Amino acid sequence: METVKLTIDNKEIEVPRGTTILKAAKELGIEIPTLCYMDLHDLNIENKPGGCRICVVEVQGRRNLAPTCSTKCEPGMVVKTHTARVLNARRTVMEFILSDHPKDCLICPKSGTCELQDMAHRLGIREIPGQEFAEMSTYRKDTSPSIIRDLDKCIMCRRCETMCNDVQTVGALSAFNRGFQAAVGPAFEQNLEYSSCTYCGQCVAVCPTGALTEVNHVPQVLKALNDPTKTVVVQTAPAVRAALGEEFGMEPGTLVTGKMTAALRALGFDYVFDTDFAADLTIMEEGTELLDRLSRHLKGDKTARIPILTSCCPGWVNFFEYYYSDMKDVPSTAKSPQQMFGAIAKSYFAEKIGINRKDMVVVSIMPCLAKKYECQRDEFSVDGNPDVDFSISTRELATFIKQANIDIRNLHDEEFDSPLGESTGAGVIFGNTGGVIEAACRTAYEIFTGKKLERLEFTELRGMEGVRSATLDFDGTPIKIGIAHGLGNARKLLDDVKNGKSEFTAIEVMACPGGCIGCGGQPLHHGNSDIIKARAAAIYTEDRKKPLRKSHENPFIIKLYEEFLGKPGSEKSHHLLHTHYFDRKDKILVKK
Amino acid sequence: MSSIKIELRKEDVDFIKETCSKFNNDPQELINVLHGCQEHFGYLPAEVQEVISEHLNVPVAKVYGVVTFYSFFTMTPKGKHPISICMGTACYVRGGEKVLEEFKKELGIKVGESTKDNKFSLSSLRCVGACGLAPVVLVGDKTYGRVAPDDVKGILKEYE
Amino acid sequence: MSKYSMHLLVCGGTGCHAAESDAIVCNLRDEIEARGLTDTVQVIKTGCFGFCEKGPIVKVMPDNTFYVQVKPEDTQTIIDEHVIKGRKVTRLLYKDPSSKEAVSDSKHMDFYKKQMRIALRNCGFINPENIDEYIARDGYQALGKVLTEMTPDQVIKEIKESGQRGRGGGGFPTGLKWEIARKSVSDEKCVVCNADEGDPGAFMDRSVLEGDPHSVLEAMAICGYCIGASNGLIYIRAEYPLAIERLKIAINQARESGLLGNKIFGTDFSFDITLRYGAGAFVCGEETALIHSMEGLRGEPTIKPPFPAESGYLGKPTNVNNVETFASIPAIILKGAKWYSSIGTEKSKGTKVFALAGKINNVGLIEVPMGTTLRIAWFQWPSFSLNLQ
Amino acid sequence: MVSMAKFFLEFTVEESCGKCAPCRIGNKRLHELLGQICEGKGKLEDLDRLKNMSLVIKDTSLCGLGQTSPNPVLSMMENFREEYLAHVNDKKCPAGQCKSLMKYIINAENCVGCTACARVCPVNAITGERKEVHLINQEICIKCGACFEKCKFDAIYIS
Repeated sequence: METVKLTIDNKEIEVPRGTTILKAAKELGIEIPTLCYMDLHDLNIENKPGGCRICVVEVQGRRNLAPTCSTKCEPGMVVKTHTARVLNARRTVMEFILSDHPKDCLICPKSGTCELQDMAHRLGIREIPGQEFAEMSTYRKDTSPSIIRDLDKCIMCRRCETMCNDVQTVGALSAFNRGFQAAVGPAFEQNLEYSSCTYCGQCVAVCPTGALTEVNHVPQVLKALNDPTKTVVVQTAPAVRAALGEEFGMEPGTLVTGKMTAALRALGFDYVFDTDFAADLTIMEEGTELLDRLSRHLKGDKTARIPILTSCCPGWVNFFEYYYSDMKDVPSTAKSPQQMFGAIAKSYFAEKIGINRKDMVVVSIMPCLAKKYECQRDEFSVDGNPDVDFSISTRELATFIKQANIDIRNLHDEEFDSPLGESTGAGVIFGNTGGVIEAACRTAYEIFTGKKLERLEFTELRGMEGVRSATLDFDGTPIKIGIAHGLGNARKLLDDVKNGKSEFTAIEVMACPGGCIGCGGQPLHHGNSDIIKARAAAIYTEDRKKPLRKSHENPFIIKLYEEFLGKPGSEKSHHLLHTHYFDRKDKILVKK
Repeated sequence: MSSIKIELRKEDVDFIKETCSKFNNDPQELINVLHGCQEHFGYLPAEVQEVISEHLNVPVAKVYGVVTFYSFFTMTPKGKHPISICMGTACYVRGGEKVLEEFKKELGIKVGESTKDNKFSLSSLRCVGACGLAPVVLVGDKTYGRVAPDDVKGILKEYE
Repeated sequence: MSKYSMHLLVCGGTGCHAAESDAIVCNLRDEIEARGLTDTVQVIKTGCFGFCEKGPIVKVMPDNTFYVQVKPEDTQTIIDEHVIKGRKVTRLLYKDPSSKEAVSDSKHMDFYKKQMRIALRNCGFINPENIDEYIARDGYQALGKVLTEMTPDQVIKEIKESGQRGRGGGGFPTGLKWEIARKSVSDEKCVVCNADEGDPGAFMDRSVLEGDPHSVLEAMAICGYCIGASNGLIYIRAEYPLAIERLKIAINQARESGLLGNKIFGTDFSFDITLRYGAGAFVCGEETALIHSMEGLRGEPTIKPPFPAESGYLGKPTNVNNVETFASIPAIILKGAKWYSSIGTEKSKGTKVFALAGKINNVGLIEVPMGTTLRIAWFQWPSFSLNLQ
Repeated sequence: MVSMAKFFLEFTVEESCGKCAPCRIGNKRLHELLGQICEGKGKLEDLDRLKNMSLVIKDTSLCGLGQTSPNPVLSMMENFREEYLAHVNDKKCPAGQCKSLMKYIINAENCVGCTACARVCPVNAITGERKEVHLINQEICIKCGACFEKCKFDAIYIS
């Protein structure tokens, strides 16, 4: 490889040609501050509009300061990263940025995790001269079911725009206006609700300031917990236990399942259940649907469309309802685990404990912001009473625990309640990309072939590649599996399906890079993909620790079918556990 | 946000479609398509941008981003005779506001709007540097000085 | 221009155009026809004369009579007195501001005397809507010479030796720019002419495009030959309808004459030009922003490097030059690098066109050698003395 | 010259694309600070700030627009520093361009009391009996200059 030699702060270094000064400096242990820059290495995405101008340094022989995020090393370059000129420029530019930023840090939802706040601290900003007559750019605040946009706090780093367009290809956000009034938002500065937004929350996950935050449902949950007439049931998604610990200073990848359960009980939830139970249920329904479609397809039934698409990710559902509404019959009709849980809790379980569904409040703890929107969909309620009342994110739960003075680090591990807290390893891996289809295959194999599955871990389905595929041998029948995480990758597979070029039997899609563990409601990873990998590893560890690892072996699932649902795909199952899809473009146009 | 809601007729949609296909539905020709549509409609309402977005396969947010970037493009329709009333200090104290009120009453529109037949649009502007003539009204390129509310009808009549 | 014994040149630049120069052209033609002079006298609508302050302007050739502030109703007098009787119409002549005397020959006007017109060499002398007139003044000869007698490297060497620097504001040496674009390896390259003139009060580019569009087309083709591009784009402001119109006419005429299109001059070189419109964003004068705008995006600049010469329009190597830069190229090729580099100063060779506007006596356009100070341009020329109100 | 610099910046502020912070916000702040100085609200230390802001905008902007936009401020501050000082120290505009800092005053020697100025004043700031010297009330005057243009006797001057 061709290399170049240069000097940074009097230290010599040799780096491959094409390396940026920022990365070369990092190798020397020189941490140059950045604000708009974002490196998502595993996604092959580098957001470097060169807009914030915080990372500038002095390069000998150049007239102007150079932004290190986008200036490549050249042979013989002499770089100085902290001269008076550089530090003054950084501070002055930071003062500019702050002069057009609200100073309500104390009450900002991003306070404490705000990169702008950190940078102001790091650069030692103590005053913002001229503020008394400085005009601020102001915009309308917009609250959607999942995301709040407060563009007064937008610093034009363009990270959200990159995520929404380049990674997710959702195209809901774009820079608009120019000059001082420029900001990033949906078309016509409309509400997000009336755009193609899928609420995947990736924009929120990368926003360095309080411009994009999630809708906070903790107050409503607190109110329900303090209402003696209500029985409050909580479910926790698999990805939460692999990330919650980070909010309390634990290493990424620390599993806190037991501590989380204990904390939820301490918060006052009447029943602490597990969404993993509903994940097992999803496998039963979705797996049955897959096998039914597959066998009909193999028999030559033209109405049986192959491939089948998973439908447990609400961001993904929103995406195909908007962009592929002509293919509404391709995805599985199975509801997501969150909604299956709600439907079962408010029917089967409510009956079991003898209360009316109206007196039960179901709360979900989710890594995901789209879940907030999903639980508010009209079709997931009975007479106006939603199956899931509130969905709060991993981050919100962490704040809630802190508010309640619960010292989660020193809690003793506790178990989930029964029966909706019992799950298999198949339910756990739902949190990772490839996990849903792996769980489905564990069950489908045994049902389809009638044989016992010897090797449980389909490692060929795992990994962080954006699009993956594998052919599984179902005792002579090849089953071709496609996996995509990140909506941009999903689009590639979907276009093939649309054009009749797809050869897959089943496709799993998760809207967020990495799957649920990388969702928009998780502790902020600030683009560090090692954190996502650590979470993924934790999930697989939890799977291995489980005594039962196939959904159809979950005794409580078996019991649920015996006592209540009949069999997978029964009429009652269909009524409670399956759904239908809409043309979201139409819906938005009508509402607008 | 788009303040106006319009309903596109079929021929309008067809026109946009044709314009897009004239440029091979190539997203790179977005600016040329926008030029063509603005020439035809006089402005670029949200609804037109939505149709363009669909045919060029560019997210509508991006279309809007481009429209708001270039000063040549506008989302508010201008009347055939745009009326601007100076609201600089001099004109204001000399009754500019009363003149503006009279125009609003006569035309039945607010500032920033156009009449239904698109003949007149109304806007207010900062000092035009003709304080000696205050209050000042501009209709197209023509300047009217020392306008009294009673003169409004007469001015409008000139453009009947 | 052989057939006619007399030519009436009427300025058709935007300034004079707005002041009824079209009506003057019509009237003149009517009068000439009525008097049966159509075979001997020709009326030509030209590009900007640069003397916008006193427009509309009618110039009578060959005797260089310069009539200013002509009104449509003056045409009869011009025909009857000047064309038929050979008597100059004194009241329409330009009057020297210091001596207050009428100047009958434009060569003696201070305004032109102190100029050196290279980029503007044809402006005001030819009908920009007629390719033959451009050809008659050595037009497309440079392209012919380049395609048949020179290698791309020789041309680039010539441009480099001329010392010409980009006239758009950056001042990057033109030859070097071409060389970088030539060295970039790609199956497709692109030549872009930056005609997004946006500085308030500047109208140099507009005048060239309106007065001599072919000079730009010819230079772009030469550039295409040098860097290995077959695709040319002119990014022009939508606010310049007249320049757009004339460019369209010029491109069509050049295509019809085989000077654009496939196998130009029977060589293997093919080159064509299309227009892209700006939409009112000053920043699009910056080349990376301009390229994004041509790609249908917001015209936001990106960091250089990579330079457009490495990765530009659609990621292909792209050479961007300004109108004025291109307009001088054919003259450099024909007259040679030595001639060009003898003009101007040590570091800045050649000439520069300036638009003069604001609180001065004469609004207009001048082309002077580099290094001519603004003070000279303003104060030493009586016609450009500052008029501090 | 201060108002000239402000005028140039107005153009940059309008034409900035908004991509990079120094050009998007810095030029706006520069423009605002010049506005303060034009209105006589500037302080001596503002000149240092003006210079620092200009230099940083030049030094850090992404493209040529921002890299050159503060040039008028810098060169005018260098060549016409006394004008800037006059603005912040004496609250005076030697060029008579800053409306807030200028005054229209009636020269009693030339005023014949024709009342033309009083009649043309849009805000009725001029008082005086016919054939007597008139007076401009500086509190009310909006500096529109109508009286100045109307007066046939050169009785109104700008200070």
